[in-house]
Amino acid sequence: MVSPILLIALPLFFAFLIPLFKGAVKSIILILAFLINLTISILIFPYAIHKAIIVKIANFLPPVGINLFVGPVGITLSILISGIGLLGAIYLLKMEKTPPLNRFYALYLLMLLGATGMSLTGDIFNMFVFLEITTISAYGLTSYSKNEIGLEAGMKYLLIGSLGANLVLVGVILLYTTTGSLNMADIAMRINLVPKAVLTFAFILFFVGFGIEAELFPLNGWAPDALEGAPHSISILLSSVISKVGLYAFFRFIITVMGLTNVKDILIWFGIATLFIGELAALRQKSLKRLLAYSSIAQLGFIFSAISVGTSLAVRGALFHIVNHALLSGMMFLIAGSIIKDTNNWNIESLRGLGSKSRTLAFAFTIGALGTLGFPPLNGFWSKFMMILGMMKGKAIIPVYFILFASLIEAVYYLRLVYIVYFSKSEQSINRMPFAVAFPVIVVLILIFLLGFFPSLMNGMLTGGVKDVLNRSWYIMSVFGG
Amino acid sequence: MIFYIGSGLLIGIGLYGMLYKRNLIKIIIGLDFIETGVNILIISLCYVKGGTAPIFSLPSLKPSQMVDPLPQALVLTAIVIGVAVLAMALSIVVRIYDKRKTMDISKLKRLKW
Amino acid sequence: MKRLFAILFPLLIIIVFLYIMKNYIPFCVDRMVVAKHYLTEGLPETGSTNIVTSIVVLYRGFDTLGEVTVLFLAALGFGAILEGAKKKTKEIVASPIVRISTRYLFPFIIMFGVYIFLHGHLTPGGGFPGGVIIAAGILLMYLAYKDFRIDHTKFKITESLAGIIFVGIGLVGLAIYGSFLANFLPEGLPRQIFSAGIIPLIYIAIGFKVGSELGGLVGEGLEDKE
Amino acid sequence: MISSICAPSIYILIIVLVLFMSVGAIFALHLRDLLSAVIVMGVVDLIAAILFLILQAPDVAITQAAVGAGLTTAIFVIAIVRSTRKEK
Repeated sequence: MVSPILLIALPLFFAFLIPLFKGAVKSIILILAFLINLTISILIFPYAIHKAIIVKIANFLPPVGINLFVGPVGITLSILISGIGLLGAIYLLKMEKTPPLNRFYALYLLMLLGATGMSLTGDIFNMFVFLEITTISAYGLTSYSKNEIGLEAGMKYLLIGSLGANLVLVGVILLYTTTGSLNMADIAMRINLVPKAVLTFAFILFFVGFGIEAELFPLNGWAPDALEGAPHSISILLSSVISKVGLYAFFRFIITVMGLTNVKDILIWFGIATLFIGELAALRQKSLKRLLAYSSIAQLGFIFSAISVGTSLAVRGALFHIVNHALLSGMMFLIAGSIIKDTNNWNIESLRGLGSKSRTLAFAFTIGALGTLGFPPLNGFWSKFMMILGMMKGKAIIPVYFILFASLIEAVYYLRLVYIVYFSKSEQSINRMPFAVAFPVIVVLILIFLLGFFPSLMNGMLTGGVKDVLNRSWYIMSVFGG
Repeated sequence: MIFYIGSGLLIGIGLYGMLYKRNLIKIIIGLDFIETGVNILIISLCYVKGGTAPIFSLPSLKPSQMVDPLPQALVLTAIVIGVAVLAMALSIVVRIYDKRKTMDISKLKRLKW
Repeated sequence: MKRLFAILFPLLIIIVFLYIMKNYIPFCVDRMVVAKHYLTEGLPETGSTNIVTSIVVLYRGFDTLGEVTVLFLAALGFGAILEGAKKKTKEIVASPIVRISTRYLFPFIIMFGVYIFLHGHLTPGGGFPGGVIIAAGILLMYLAYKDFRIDHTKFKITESLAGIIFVGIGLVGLAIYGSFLANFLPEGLPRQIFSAGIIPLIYIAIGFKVGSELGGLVGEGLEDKE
Repeated sequence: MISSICAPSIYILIIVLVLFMSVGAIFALHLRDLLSAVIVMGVVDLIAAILFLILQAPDVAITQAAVGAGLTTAIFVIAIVRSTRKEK
């Protein structure tokens, strides 16, 4: 079996190499890096979903050295990151023209490297370092298009994000001084040593710090701007992958490391608020990318409240929805990006006449909208169904009503978009669909239908993933029990 | 305790700067103060009464007399990360000034808060 | 109103924070658990006199790799965002005193930087401050001589090579001991320059990387562009 | 090397340094001239380096002096040279 450390070491190696090259070589290196990562992740996947792989670094055992925890959720996120990264890279090779491109590619690779690191690490300070790698490259990439909207969005993201990262650092150091360790499993074992007041304070710090990354309601002011202002290829990744990794880090800290179960009721309502306000804001939007951004935030709120409920069925659905939403929202942003590029119109009116001009794109857009809404038999249906059922089992009935009502709002604006796609005429011409758009869209469509018709494909990963998220003693045993 | 107060003051002043000031450079100066304050906090947490620096420069030094070395290693990382964030922020500020000829956030649509 | 909020809100946070620190995490108390291991075993296990260095490079070397990456990112992003920005208009004119003293100081500054990162495992300091001191020397040259230019291509190559060497050392450890960044060289005698296994190698790589990276960053910031 | 931070003379020094640091920080935020503000910020970071030295962290002190105080100030100055010195 290959060592999972290569998932982080090799992209780093390639990222150091990319700035040296001009021309086609740098694109080949970028694609190669993602292909290698995808292959390694898939090779490791069957082992990791049954028994977490602990990788020690620098030959020191966990509490002394840093270790990687390659569990079911971590490896799934890693596959998602490298897969969507690969599709995004194919898209951006053709679509992104602003110089200096070699720096752009290196930043792109490093952002996804940071996300992989966040999902695999087993050490709280290391998590902070990878969080900074991810976010600093995201700030740079968001403002990369160097127009007003991108620069201002990048600045806003930077100010809020780095404030949050500092709060995370204070939280990390509070946990370190009270437990004397930085290893997640070690802290989880000794969390009883932490005084209640310090634990509450650290919880607030982590809530704010990671809540910013996970786009939680009062803290997500940066997200619509950043998703709108970033280059199209970056919006895809910010919405589909980076936010999921933030969510993962949040629950890794709250559930596994700090073992907080009594804050569940508060967290559910934060999730519901994120969902509801996201949907309401999306209803009013005229800008296509902004609408998709709010819709993506709302879905994150849904996932958030489902994990907060904490029944195994709800978590199962949430993990499934993480995969589904990564595919769906990535595809929607990709289509939106290519349409905006063709029509040079940021408004939702740019969708007019898409149905008659490009059937594939129109079909893919419809599938994306219906999948996000949760129409059977698309993949979104199964995950949403599981989440709602799980929440009802967890005695969270009132939130379920809110969710159903929010889905109604969601249906209104998504069906309006589909209506615009098929039933309104326009004179704008859409160019022939280039390979860079067609290939990712078709791959994602195949995956969506595959997961929609055969949701049982995910069973192994979901069963392992529920254990990974909810079972603290399993986590501790995996790290220390040999 | 005086170190806690010092770091708390620095963090508070930095927060005040980030919340109240309108000039982008001033806001980033506030961010720098927060980072420095957090670093002072971390280092003061690792101090042990009567401890020496964790360097065995003389064979006579005993491990039991030393301060906690781990937070010092963390702060080394945190300082460098802080500089990286500031460099990124300032490059964006220069570009914003290029485009808009202003660094006042109340004149920038998306940065208003 | 806004100002009142901006004063009261941080004040509230500080008071809560100080209250918690005062009551639950008192100052001057030995709270080490894992850190005890570094202090007692650090010297025999790694051969580094400076325990902070042994933690930075070996025990938590992965963090340092991340730290190097963050700085690399910052240099990349700084250049990428500034590319195509307008020319700067102001000129800095240095006095003859600055120019002449810089000419003689420059080699010593570079030498001092190299000294700092070579002795990282023996004395305070290490790759990062050493590299920054080298970059400071380059900054001084820029300030003193208006038409001083560095060769950006060579700096970039140095930077990338140093980064690749760091990852490469880690991969050699993976190949020999099956663990990334493992120390594959002998620890040697304490308080000697040739000791502490891979620590000096990694610090040399970091020193070169940081120096060339930040030198390039300063150059990109100060040079006039079209 | 400073032996103990509990000795009265050192304690007074620390109080003076913390006071200077806080006043300097407020001062830096209120100066109209951005270049002066940045220089004062560099001084505050340098005082932090002295505090690190008092707390027996020479490694951190060197890094803070070189990276935190020196390099940060240099990057700020570059940004100000390329934009404007005035706050308004």
